[in-house]
Amino acid sequence: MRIGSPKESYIADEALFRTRTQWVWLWLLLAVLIAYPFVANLYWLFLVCLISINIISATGLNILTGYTGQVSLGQAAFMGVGAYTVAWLDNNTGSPFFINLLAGAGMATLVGLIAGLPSLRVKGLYLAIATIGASFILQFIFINWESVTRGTRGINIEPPSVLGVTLDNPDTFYWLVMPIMVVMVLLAANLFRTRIGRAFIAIRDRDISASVLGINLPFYKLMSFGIASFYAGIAGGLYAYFFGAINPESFPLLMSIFFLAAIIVGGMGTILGSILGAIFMTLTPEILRYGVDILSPYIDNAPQILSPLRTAVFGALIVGFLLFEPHGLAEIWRRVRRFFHLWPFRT
Amino acid sequence: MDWLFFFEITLAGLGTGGLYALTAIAFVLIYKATRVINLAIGEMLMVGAYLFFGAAVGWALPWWLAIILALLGGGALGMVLERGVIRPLLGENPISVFMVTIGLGSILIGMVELIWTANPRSLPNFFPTDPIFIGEAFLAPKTFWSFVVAAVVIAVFLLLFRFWRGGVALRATASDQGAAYSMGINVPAVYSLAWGLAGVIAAGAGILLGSIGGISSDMGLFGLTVLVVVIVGGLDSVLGALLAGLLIGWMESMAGVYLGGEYEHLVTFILLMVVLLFRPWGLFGTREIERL
Amino acid sequence: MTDNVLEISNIEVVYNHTVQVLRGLSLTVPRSRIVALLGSNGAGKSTTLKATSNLLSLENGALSAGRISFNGEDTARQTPHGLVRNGLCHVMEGRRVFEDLTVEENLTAASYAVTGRSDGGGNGGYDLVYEYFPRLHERRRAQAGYLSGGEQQMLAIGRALLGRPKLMLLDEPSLGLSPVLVEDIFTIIARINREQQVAMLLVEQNANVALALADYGYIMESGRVVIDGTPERLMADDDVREFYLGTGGGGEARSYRDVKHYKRRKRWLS
Amino acid sequence: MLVSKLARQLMAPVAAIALALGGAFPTAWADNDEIVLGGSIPMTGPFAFAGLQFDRGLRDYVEWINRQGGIEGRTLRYVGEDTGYQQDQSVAVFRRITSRENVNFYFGDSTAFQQTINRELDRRDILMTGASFASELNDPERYPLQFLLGPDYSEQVGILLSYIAEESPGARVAFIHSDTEFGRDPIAPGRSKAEELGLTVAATIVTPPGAADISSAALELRRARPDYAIFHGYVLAPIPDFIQRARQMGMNTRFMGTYYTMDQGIINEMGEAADGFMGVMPYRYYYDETGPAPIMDAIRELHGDYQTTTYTQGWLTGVLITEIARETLRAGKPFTGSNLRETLDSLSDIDTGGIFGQPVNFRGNSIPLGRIYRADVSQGQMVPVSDWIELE
Amino acid sequence: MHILSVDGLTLSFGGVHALRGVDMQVAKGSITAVIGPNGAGKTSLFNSISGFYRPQEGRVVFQGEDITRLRPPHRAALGIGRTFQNIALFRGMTVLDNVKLGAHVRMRTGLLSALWYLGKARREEAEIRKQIEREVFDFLEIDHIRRHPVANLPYGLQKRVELARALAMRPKLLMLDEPVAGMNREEKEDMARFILDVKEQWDTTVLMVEHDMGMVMDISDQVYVLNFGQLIAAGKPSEVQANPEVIKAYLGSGDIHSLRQRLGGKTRAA
Repeated sequence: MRIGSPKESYIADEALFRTRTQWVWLWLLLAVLIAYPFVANLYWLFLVCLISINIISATGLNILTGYTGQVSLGQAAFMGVGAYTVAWLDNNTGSPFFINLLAGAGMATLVGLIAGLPSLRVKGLYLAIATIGASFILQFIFINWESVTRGTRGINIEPPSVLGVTLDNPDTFYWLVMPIMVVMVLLAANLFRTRIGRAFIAIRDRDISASVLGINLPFYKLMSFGIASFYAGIAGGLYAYFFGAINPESFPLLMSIFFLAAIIVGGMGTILGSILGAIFMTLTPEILRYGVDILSPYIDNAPQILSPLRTAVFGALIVGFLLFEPHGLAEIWRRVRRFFHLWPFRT
Repeated sequence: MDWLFFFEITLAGLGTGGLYALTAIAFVLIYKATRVINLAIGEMLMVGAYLFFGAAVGWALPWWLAIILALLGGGALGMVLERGVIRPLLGENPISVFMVTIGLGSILIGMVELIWTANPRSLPNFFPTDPIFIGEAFLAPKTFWSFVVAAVVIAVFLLLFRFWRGGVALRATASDQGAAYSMGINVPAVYSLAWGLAGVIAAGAGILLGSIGGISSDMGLFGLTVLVVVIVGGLDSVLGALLAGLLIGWMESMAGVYLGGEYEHLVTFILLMVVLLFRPWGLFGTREIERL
Repeated sequence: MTDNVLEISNIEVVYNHTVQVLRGLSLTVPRSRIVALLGSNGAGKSTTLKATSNLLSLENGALSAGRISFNGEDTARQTPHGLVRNGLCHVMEGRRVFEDLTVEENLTAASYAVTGRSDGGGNGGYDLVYEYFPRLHERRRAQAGYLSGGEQQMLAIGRALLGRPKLMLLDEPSLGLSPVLVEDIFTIIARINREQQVAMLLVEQNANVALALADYGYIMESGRVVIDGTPERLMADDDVREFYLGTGGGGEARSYRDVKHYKRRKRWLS
Repeated sequence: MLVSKLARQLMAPVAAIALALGGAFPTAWADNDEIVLGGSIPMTGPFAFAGLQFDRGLRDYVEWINRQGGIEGRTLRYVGEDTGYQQDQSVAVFRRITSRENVNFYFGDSTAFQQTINRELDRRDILMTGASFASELNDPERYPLQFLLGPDYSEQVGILLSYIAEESPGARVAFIHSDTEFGRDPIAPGRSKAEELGLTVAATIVTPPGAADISSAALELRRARPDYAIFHGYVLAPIPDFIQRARQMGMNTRFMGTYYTMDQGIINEMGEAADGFMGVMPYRYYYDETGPAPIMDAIRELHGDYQTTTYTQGWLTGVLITEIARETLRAGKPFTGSNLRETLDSLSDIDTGGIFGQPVNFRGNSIPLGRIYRADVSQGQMVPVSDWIELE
Repeated sequence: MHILSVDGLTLSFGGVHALRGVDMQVAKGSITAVIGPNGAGKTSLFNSISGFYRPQEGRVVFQGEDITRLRPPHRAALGIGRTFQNIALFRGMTVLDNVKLGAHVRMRTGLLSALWYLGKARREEAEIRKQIEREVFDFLEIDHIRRHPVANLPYGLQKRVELARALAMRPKLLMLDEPVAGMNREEKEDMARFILDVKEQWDTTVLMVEHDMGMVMDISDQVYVLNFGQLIAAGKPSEVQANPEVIKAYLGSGDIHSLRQRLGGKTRAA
């Protein structure tokens, strides 16, 4: 706890950022985000755009899994729903991209609510398994509803354009995806300052006592599913625009596991965790690539071990964090911050 | 309707169902003893198949010796996973343990690809190749023999559970951990035993499966269907695992032939959703009464 | 005879790192004797037994201070199943039979208690159990889940007996049983004690029947022993009634109604 | 006091950001005298068996051509990285290589990636080819900057069907394919082509991806009793299993495959069962020494042992790139994507140094040329059973 | 006047009767206690009132309205608040958020306004915060820990936070399940004081289950005694204490000497 920052009102005390240091940091971060496209090359812009999309989806999943305690392995499939809706609208109606994006998110929400129906009957692990089932069924639809999805051939999507500027490259797309990401994250952070967010956490911590305290479990569980799939839909729509083409293999079950891993590694039930987790998990393959490059003089066929290594490291991160740091990177971040705050005095 | 054809399809489906049932038993064993939903069961099966491949092809050992080594290796893997990863987490949130098993699956795939690469391989054939006819109906020898082996192994395990003292200890621990302790049963050893046995069964199922259709690092996907099998049968029911295994094997065959191959998994997962909505504890599972 | 099979000295137990249930409890059980541990609900009786048989960890509890020695050896260094194999059998509250197993399989499971012991157990143990509980013999093929409450209690005690224990911890054997059955069960318990020389630590709510059986009794409240003595002395003591029924007989305790708002006043002044 | 405290709070994250940006600055720009071939190569993952060979083939070719003096005096450079056969990784590799190098040609590893990246090619003026033979890509309108290294899958099936129609008119044909993008590709066109050629489609059998047990599919095949069965969408499994079961059931169906199943591996892995297995192959096998083939000779000189057809495919990539680059340079045109494409369209009767048995022409984005081979287990080789067949 | 009445409540789990035809009336503005030995059905009764269990027979009437078929959240919305036997705080939240959650049913913020956190949502949060600070934190003296995560608080404080959360509902009926279990004398005195103050200052009716007889007898206006799921006595504390049925339930019946002979216990000197 920081000392010496008296609050004038309860509103001030309930604010997201309460100290001046926090605000200084916020402005600094904003400045970096604005400056970034001017200094980074396209590859790094590409990565940042991808990270932003992943942050949106991970934030959604964290609301459902991290905050509400409903494990879902369907996040990628819901992204697929958003992406396909966007692609279909883009190819058939020519409606503006932000309408498509919202429609995609809306469709994903709808599908998410339906897929969340088992949460009214089952919970915990059974629910996680139900979402695997839902993923498979959606996958089947992506492949076989050819008139809409073009089946396994996939759909191409024209890049969005804003005020005559075509956002067809990471350096321009950045200006679309970054603000959306920031807004989505802020919305999520707001949610947990209100009764709805508290109800979610209560359901996660002790669902039965939550219901006895007046929380309508089915209603809030479904709402959480809906919000998570809304986020997935936005992320999926952006994904479709960003990559310009989607097919059923764009949203495999493994991608859902990726998002689950991201929030485990980042920290379940914290907004910061979704951000850190998405960044970390997106960059891990890149870091491994550099690692393998460094090792290549010493190992035969070094490039060949990269992909298996990636798979193994991916699993090891999930296992390692759950075993040794269940609160994820967010907790490590807090410890580091505390250390620097008190440095050179050790706690 | 071509009844002979229908009968042949049924036999073929039951053949696959035997493998589902066998793997499902490994799954149920782990669940009953440690209450862990082990999503890595498919990958344990894959590792077993690759161990067999490594011994039989890599080291060129006779197939029977390779099988023994692979089974032992599978058992050791189960025990190592239990001791190293699962036991520290027992008593934690079951969802964490569930997610850990997802991670374990990924690690196992990575390790197998590091050692054997991701290329699909075929296993040496050790089954008799004479065609089998039941009446007029044809049954592929591989399917037939793997079904026979699966059935024998299942029978042996059922007898062990029933009459072997260690089997009783296993069931006792599954039924009430605390009481098992107070009987002088070494409960942690029972956990190891359960995971070890499950590893052996999974490795055996992997060898059978691999000898039918070849092996690859993604054959762990088989585990997802097995997951559906145990949910439908009831997570803690051996009988349920057997019947649901056969049922789903049969259903997939039927769907594959009469609807098309793309429907095979669809029917499985639709069945899963229906069971979860209407009878989440499965056909033969125990319905748990929730208490405050 | 100063030979004690169990000595508990000054133990403290904490659950979930926060809830302290035992606060410096001490008691002893002499060899071959029956000791009753009485007290109201939530006083910490079951916790005492679990601490003794090393089962606290199952419920996220831990012994934070004190020492328990069974047969002269510190229990903290032994595993729960090791303790059982050394002759300490715990019959848990609510009987806890293995419901999916038959009666005989329940006994088979219990035979692990004699694993690695030189005097062995073998099938002779089963006969001994059936001798005390002929009813179990009649139903030995039945699934334990379908036994009546009394039969389940017999099975629970029978399982413990199979381990040829030196000390039996009995947690509320009368729970949920009709008075007639309670007397039956306690008669057998008395016989086992007499014939097998098994020491017993008996936790009971039913004070009368427990004290009728016991050689010595302890009464605990809020995690510590408040009175102990022979059954005759305890039955005569008014305090026993107070602890059970809250009949405000004692002089020193003031009524909860009369507690002052002193804390709040202090706060307003500051 | 306050300042120092603030400085302390700022320190760590600033360092972190600096570190992150450090890698962000462009590091190298390509020499103008170089022609750069980038590649997203599946060196690991399920397609690694082919990806590793592409990689070797490309490397060997680049070394070889540069020893010959390069292309019109310019050196060809190849930069390839592993993708693990994952679409997002393929895109990431593309982004990384193109942000570092001035890439002129690119090699892609999958249909999905080649579709996704199509838009980028346009902007970056890059001409692309790759491992995919998807019919989808054989559309110059949609994919103006891509070309295929042979007949697309529909054309491969078309070549097989033409052969069947020739050999046994009116025969019954079955399609067996995996339920994947790869597997589904030529089925619908194949069915209509079969009808066009007067063949009967006896069955179309789908196997789910990763299905190990094909018992019921095999029974379905037996019921259909086809004269020919064409597999598509598999590398190896479950083809041997199908063939074995068919033999056990006493069927005399002849089994056929497409490009990726037609490598030597099928003989090595299947053994006896492979005997008589037929399929379409656009490239010359390593051991096929009939007729003049200078490029194949170069390969044989470099490697004394058998080289896979996917290795040859790497060389073919190089040969075609060389051809296109050379003509573009000779015309004095800058290396823009559209110029390269123009050159490609203008080329005719391209000499591939014997990789194809005859000079080749592009129709749309593909080269619809191939030959039917049959596995001869006693020789341990694929032997030609037809002449080169070119589709119109 | 009765704020709550329970008529003929019967509840069973798979053949085991937890409650058999229990009748109870809670007078408005009273402190009513439910006591009974272990397994008597007290918590089952509580759970039936708050709606978690659905009884097979009988009715629950709250403020004249039959709520037997209402689901738990609706009962909470009507003004039934409660605490739990083994503290059911939300461990992932701070004290403040836990208490705010208690006010959930009194708040109206919808999803959209929550996401944007402008206007309505912000005002409502501030308003609730003000109420909680003034009414609850101050009253229970927990303002200094408002930003602490509940998981790390000592047991006594956790109990108090749980009470705070229930109070934030502004309940008309406050149900306390073992409010002082596991506490020492001082903590119990504090809690007793709070309970009495809640009744007096908040005009709230209190219904509690408690094992500490001293406290029950001191502060209750009315006591109900359950045994084997049945009501065996009801009345003022002094009446209940003297009731022979109650004494039998707690102490067991019969003369200890004849009991001892029937059990066949050893004859020995006291």
